[in-house]
Amino acid sequence: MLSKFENDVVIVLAGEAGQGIQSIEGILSLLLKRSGYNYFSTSEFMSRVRGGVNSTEIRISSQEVNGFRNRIDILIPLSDKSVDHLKSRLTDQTLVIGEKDKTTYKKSIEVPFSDIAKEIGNKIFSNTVAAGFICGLLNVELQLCKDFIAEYFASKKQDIIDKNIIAISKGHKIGKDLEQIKITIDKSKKIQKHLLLTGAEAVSLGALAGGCNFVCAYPMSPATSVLENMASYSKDNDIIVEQVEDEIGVINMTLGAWYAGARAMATTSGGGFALMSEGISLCAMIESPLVMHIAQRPGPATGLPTRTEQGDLNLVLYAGHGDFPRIILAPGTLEEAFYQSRNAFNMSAKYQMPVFILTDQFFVDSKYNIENFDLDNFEIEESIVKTNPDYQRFAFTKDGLSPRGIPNHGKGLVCVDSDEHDESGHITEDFDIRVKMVDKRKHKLKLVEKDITPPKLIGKENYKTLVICWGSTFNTLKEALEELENEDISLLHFSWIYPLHKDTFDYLNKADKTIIVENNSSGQMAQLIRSTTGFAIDEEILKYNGLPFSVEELKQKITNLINKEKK
Amino acid sequence: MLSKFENDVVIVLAGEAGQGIQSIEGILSLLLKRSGYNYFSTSEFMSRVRGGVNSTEIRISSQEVNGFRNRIDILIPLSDKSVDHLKSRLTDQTLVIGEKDKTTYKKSIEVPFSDIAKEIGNKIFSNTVAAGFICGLLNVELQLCKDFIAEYFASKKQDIIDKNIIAISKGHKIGKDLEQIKITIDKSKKIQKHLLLTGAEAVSLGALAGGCNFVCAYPMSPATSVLENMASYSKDNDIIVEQVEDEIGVINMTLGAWYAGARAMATTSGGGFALMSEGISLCAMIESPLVMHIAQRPGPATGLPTRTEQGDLNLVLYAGHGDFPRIILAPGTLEEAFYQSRNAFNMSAKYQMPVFILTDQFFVDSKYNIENFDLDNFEIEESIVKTNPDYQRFAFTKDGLSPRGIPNHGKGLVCVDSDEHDESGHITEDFDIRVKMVDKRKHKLKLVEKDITPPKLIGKENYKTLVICWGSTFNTLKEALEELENEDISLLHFSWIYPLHKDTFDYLNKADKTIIVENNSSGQMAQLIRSTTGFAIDEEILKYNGLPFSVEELKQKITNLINKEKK
Amino acid sequence: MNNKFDIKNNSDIAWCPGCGNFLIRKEIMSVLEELKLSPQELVLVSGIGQAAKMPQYVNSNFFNGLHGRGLPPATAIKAANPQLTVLAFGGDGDMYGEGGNHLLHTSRRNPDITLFVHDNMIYGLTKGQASPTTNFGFETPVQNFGVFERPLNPIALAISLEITFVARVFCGHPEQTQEIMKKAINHKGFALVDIFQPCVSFNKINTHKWFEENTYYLKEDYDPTDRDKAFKKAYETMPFPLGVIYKNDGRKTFEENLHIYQKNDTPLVKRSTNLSNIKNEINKKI
Amino acid sequence: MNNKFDIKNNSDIAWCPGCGNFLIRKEIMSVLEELKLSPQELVLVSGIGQAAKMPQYVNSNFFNGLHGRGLPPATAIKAANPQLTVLAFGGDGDMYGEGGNHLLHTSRRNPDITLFVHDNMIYGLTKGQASPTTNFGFETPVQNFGVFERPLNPIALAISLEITFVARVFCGHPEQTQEIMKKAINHKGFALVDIFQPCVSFNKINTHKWFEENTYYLKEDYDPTDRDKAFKKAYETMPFPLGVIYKNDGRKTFEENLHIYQKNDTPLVKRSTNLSNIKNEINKKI
Ligand SMILES: Cc1ncc(C[n+]2csc(CCOP(=O)(O)OP(=O)(O)O)c2C)c(N)n1
Ligand SMILES: Cc1ncc(C[n+]2csc(CCOP(=O)(O)OP(=O)(O)O)c2C)c(N)n1
Ligand code: SF4
Ligand code: SF4
Ligand SMILES: [Mg+2]
Ligand SMILES: [Mg+2]
Repeated sequence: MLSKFENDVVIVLAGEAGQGIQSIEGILSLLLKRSGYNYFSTSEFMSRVRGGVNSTEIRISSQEVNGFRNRIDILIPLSDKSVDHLKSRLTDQTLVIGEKDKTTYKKSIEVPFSDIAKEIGNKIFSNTVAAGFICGLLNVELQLCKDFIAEYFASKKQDIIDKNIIAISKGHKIGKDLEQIKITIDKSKKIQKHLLLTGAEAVSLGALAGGCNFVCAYPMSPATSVLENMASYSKDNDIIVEQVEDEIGVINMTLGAWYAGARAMATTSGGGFALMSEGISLCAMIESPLVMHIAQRPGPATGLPTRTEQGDLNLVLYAGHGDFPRIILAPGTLEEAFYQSRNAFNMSAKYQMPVFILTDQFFVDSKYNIENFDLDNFEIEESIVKTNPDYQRFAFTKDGLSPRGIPNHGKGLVCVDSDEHDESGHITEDFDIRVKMVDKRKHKLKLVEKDITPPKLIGKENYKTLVICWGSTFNTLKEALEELENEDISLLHFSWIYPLHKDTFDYLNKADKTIIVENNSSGQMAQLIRSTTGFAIDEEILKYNGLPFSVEELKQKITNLINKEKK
Repeated sequence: MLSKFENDVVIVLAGEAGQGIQSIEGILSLLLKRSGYNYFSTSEFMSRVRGGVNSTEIRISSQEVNGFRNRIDILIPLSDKSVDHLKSRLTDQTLVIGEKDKTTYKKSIEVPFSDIAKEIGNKIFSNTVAAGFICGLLNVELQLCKDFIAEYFASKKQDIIDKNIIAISKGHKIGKDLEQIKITIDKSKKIQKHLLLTGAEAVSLGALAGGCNFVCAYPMSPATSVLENMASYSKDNDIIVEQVEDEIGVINMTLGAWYAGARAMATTSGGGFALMSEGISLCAMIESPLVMHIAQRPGPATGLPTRTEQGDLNLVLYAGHGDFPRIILAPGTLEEAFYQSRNAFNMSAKYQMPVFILTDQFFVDSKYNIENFDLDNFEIEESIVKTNPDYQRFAFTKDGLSPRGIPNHGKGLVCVDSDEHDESGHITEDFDIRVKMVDKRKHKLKLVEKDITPPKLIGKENYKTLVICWGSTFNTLKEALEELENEDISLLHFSWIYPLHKDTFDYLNKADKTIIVENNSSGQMAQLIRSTTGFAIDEEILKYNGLPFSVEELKQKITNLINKEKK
Repeated sequence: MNNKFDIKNNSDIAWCPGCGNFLIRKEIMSVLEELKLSPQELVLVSGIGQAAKMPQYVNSNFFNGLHGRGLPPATAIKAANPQLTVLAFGGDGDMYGEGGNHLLHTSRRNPDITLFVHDNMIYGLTKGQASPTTNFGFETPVQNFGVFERPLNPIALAISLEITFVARVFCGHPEQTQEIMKKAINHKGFALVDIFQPCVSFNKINTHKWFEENTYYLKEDYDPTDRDKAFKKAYETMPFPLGVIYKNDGRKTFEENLHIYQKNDTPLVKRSTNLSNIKNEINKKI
Repeated sequence: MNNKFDIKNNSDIAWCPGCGNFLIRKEIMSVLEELKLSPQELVLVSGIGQAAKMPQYVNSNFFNGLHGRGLPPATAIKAANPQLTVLAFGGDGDMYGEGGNHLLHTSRRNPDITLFVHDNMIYGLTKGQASPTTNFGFETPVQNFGVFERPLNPIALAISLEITFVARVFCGHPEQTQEIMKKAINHKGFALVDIFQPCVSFNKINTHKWFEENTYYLKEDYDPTDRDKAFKKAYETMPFPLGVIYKNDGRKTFEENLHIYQKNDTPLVKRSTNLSNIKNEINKKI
């Protein structure tokens, strides 16, 4: 029987940690993108280094659709437990392809990856065989594959390179010759020039482009990849990257770096960020800039350390003692991640307040192709002033912002203090100055208002139902709504979370029905909207088992809610 | 000219840190209360050990009025800068009494405390002279004074005791003989049997009565006094009191103590609590009980470390990553502080979630007389079960609570884990168990609902204007409203902050106008009310200069708001 | 293995095949059995990391807390109930990095607990960043120019803090390791055992072979109570000395010092509150 | 005093009359003047406490951060701009208690900064609780049965960490103290000066007189580069040795080790971003 896949195919690789799913995906992603396919991948994995079952979804499609699909078209199981692990996602159409003992599913095709590899000389080539096989299925030019493999393994010995080329070729042939499968997906030359990025890379490159030159962090999944990316950029760029002893050291070092004149960023996850709460409060008091990337994972406590959730919004909104302003961004796309991270530095330097970039495991570990970035019309703003002898770091000014000096740049002195202070930065207990300083800090939030990115409306302006989401759920939800083809439903996505855009209430109030989609258990964004606007969103679609929403699931849940209404 | 004070007199002692204001107040408070006066005192001080200007207000009144008064009737300045420091509180009626060089205010009476002391033998007796003077003014029986001094200085040498007795007697005589002042205030025998407590003592005694037997803390103003009180109780009670290396150690030790079967409490202020955020999240995950006292002071960061504010509600509401339940209490009176702290232990043990007792500097450092506590009808609930061999710490049960065992009490094993876990407490990545565990934790908040103390309504049920407050502002606001004598205004005080009582919306919605009074700059309670009920409170009276509200100021501000409406 | 500390589903252990942690687990289970402890009276406490998963895989009570935060709960548990045997487990990142401050101050308290640090000179669970004990020059995706911070010397540190029992073992030597584990648990006071442990996935330098080749045992006549000599030993590297390097008996433990146990050794958790004492305390305020 | 580091309103200083901190302030100002530093190129960094108020009272740049958290910003400031002279000040609670972990790891980095710990063996600002260095038996309102935790020995700790310059002084001896402060600031690498400082308000045991009577100076011929001897000295008490106890020259500093300063010593904060490098980095993703 022939399995046909048109315009969109979902291939899932599954196997134990350490079996090489990541390397197959690494090869495939570049090969498929470079041959002109729209590529999307996302991974889910267990909190272990070896064993267990992990899986990576790869979507190749004619359109740029970057949502997470529950449906699996082709499953390539590398371990025994793979099929069982994914059974809820297998359909009657699903094809399981792989080694004999792993292909006991009803629709299976045996391809002896390991045996072929062993023939070439070593079992380890089986991953390259598998990659070749998928390339063959998708009709990727063989020469492209071979050239790529030579490049990919360039640092290895010639023998290894040669054998990998054989491996990819053998896999390719099997895939190409396989008659049971026919995949028809458009390619485009345009895509070949695209960037292929993960969420973590988009955040990191954005930071780089924003002038980030000092990175502090303590390793923590899923935020470590941003640390590692920044470290890799430090080879060719002037960046100090320091792994600190703990997260408290991280935040305090980051603030020291900004004080001296660097543009510093920290990256962490919820638990690490919780430890920084006191430091965030210091940031506010000394009116320091600060850019902080927080990749969420399911809590509380250690929770599910390698999985995804949007459960730390409240923490990021309110971390730190006392009242003070902050900015919270939550990109929905790679483009947003890049531009927001880039702009975060200017913005933080200008308003002298923390800017948080809130992502999650699903976002940082997802990868797809996008157009190259526009680097024109952007400048790293020189926000530092040369100081005069009478310089006062916390001067009261007309525009409400105190010009920021740094040590030894001018004739003045730069004094900052965690106690309440006077304009010069020295401790004060003067009640009137206290009030003026609180007001000054608070007022900056007003100044920010004009910079707020409005929420993005997808769909018609005169919607009946408005579905609301924030951060990483955007692509999946957008695709779900597109597939529902219901003209009455529009989507409102917030990539700028706090302070909330002034039009928020109007958007919500216009709808007959509002539904919020959040990857957490309490609807934290809905609470923020309510506490700010008073608007109570009608329905919540919440998910908190550690996995991202899928297109299918959202279609279903939204349909149910719409139908419920009709009854 | 004769100065008359009827039913209420406000005496303020002011001087440098270290000059002995506290010891004068210490003597006076007991003497006045024991002689049957209603006593209230509150202190404001600078963040320094010596020097500066601090002041203590002492109110003696016929009624139990425990609000902070701005007005000063009699000022006793111990240092040169005292009068200037308090000038905004001096009126035409104010009498300044003290040594020559300090009594240059228009209405002044010279009393040479130091000279008298020197005559007795040493300047240090001047504080006792001053105390005696005030007792004389108030007609406290001389013998009572003498006996008390003998008791108070009992641990000193006889010579010192004798000289202090001379000092109090001399001061007493001057006060008694002073013809320019006439104070008429009712005394009552009932008051003699009252307790005289500070807020910190009420919290501490409550904890003791609740069965607290393990206290961890790192010193931090204004929370240290609770630590010191608990340490003092440990002489005669079975309590382990440990000062820990940092606040992170504090929270983790506290959780360890509960795990082993102790009833543990920690005490801190906002900055220290911020450091505990990650630990709070652990508390939630392992479903540990936890009682935490947080005495607020103005932030952000070090802020004004010895002053008062209600600025940490948001932090306490949202500290910790991930979603989980908690209980937040904020006593308005000493009685509430005692009973809430006492009940916190049973409640926390029962629901296995953190209970926060939120006070502030004003509250913990204020002192007044109250009736003795009712210790009947209360039991320390034995919430610990003896375990069976198949015991599971996180068992799913009908009532939603997993019986809590402790190590080596029964045949079972008690396993707790900061990762998501199965019923037995072992790591799991099972998606369904994850969801059930989140739901189980969340559900406990529902169970709590029946225990919530409703907000307290003072005034008529059919109010037009409702003034809302929480925590420490109660007494002052109550007094202000009583003095306004406006039948249309009622007061609603929340001592149970979270979860909010279900009637909250109805209370608010009934009013034509709502006014919230908060000792912070952003109206954090108003935000909580809005995010929970959707109700937007009309007006906010906020104060954030580091000082508590005074009765006069609240009367004024509320009157302004009422009049504004009328226009 | 037929050991009462073994767990039912011991095939489900999340460590990598070949990981040194398996050896440590086997060793500790043998020792526990040998010491005739019961799972009920034993509490294993840990933070987060590969090492810190140990309690999950031993049949006993456990408190598997936060990264770096094993020692404070361990101290409290022992104080609240001194009848329990309390063992803490952690990684080099866990105990010497994130949790460094607790190590300093636990040493001052000297609770009668034993700390086992699985020192694999790497962050295992987070996939191979440098830890405080990672060797100079070691390259990782974060330390991409090689580690240049001086590695922490946990033995010297521990001696300087006068931790009352300081030992180092290599988990590849079960017999000697078990011997020292036993001594450590039997030691009255705070004991630190730094366990050289190969991480086969992320540490390709400090391998089983490397540890084998770069360690030796202290001689029988070595006197661990001599602090000066112990310091000298602490700085010996390549080969590193194994054995009990420092020992300081006779210091009172935290629990012994606590006021509540001065005259009465009933564990705190078995005492009940005395209402009349409470009333007295309240009535002092009249 | 006519010193350019003096502040205008130097009568407003919030320490208690007679506090040792006044001496330290005078001493450090003299040294700064003598070293011909300018206030502009100097950054004083501190945490919170009485000691940590020092920067407020010296005419210079300062970063007066959070309790216990002086060292991380100090390290970052020096790294971002090595042309600055960075001095950190803190109390015994601040640096050895709350901030203990940063001390451990700053020592591993060895930044070219100097840390002055005002060791008054008490929590001054919070009114007299025990600090990590409070003597055994000392009673306070919290330690009401007397301190029973072993006091931290900061000198032994520092040597064990191989902090490259470890000294102890008594602020009551201005001449010697200034001499050592100067050496510490001039030392390339991380330097710790533990300053015995009387707290006249809360420490009635370790008074000026007590320090006077219980200290002595290391002899001229004492060799601070000998670690073994230094350890011995570190454990001497009653009298405590004063002077440079341990010294370890020649180790590279944190800044020197940073990749960005390998070929170019322009401070990071004076460099501008290279757009074409950034583009290259982005285009690697095509
Ligand atoms: C507060 C916090 N920060 C970071 C992490 C992430 N994390 C988990 S384990 C670990 C380090 C593991 O290294 P180690 O302690 O040496 O243990 P190993 O896995 O090597 O046994 C880190 C950084 C965390 N769980 N919590
Ligand atoms: C996170 C935090 N915890 C506690 C405090 C309260 N606090 C301020 S200073 C201090 C200790 C002071 O002792 P030390 O560091 O020895 O300095 P000293 O005042 O003795 O010079 C403490 C505990 C704080 N400011 N921040
Ligand atoms: S990563 Fe290393 S330490 Fe962790 S289980 Fe694998 S081999 Fe062991
Ligand atoms: S409390 Fe002690 S350390 Fe603080 S200023 Fe006073 S004397 Fe100095
Ligand atoms: Mg490790
Ligand atoms: Mg001190």
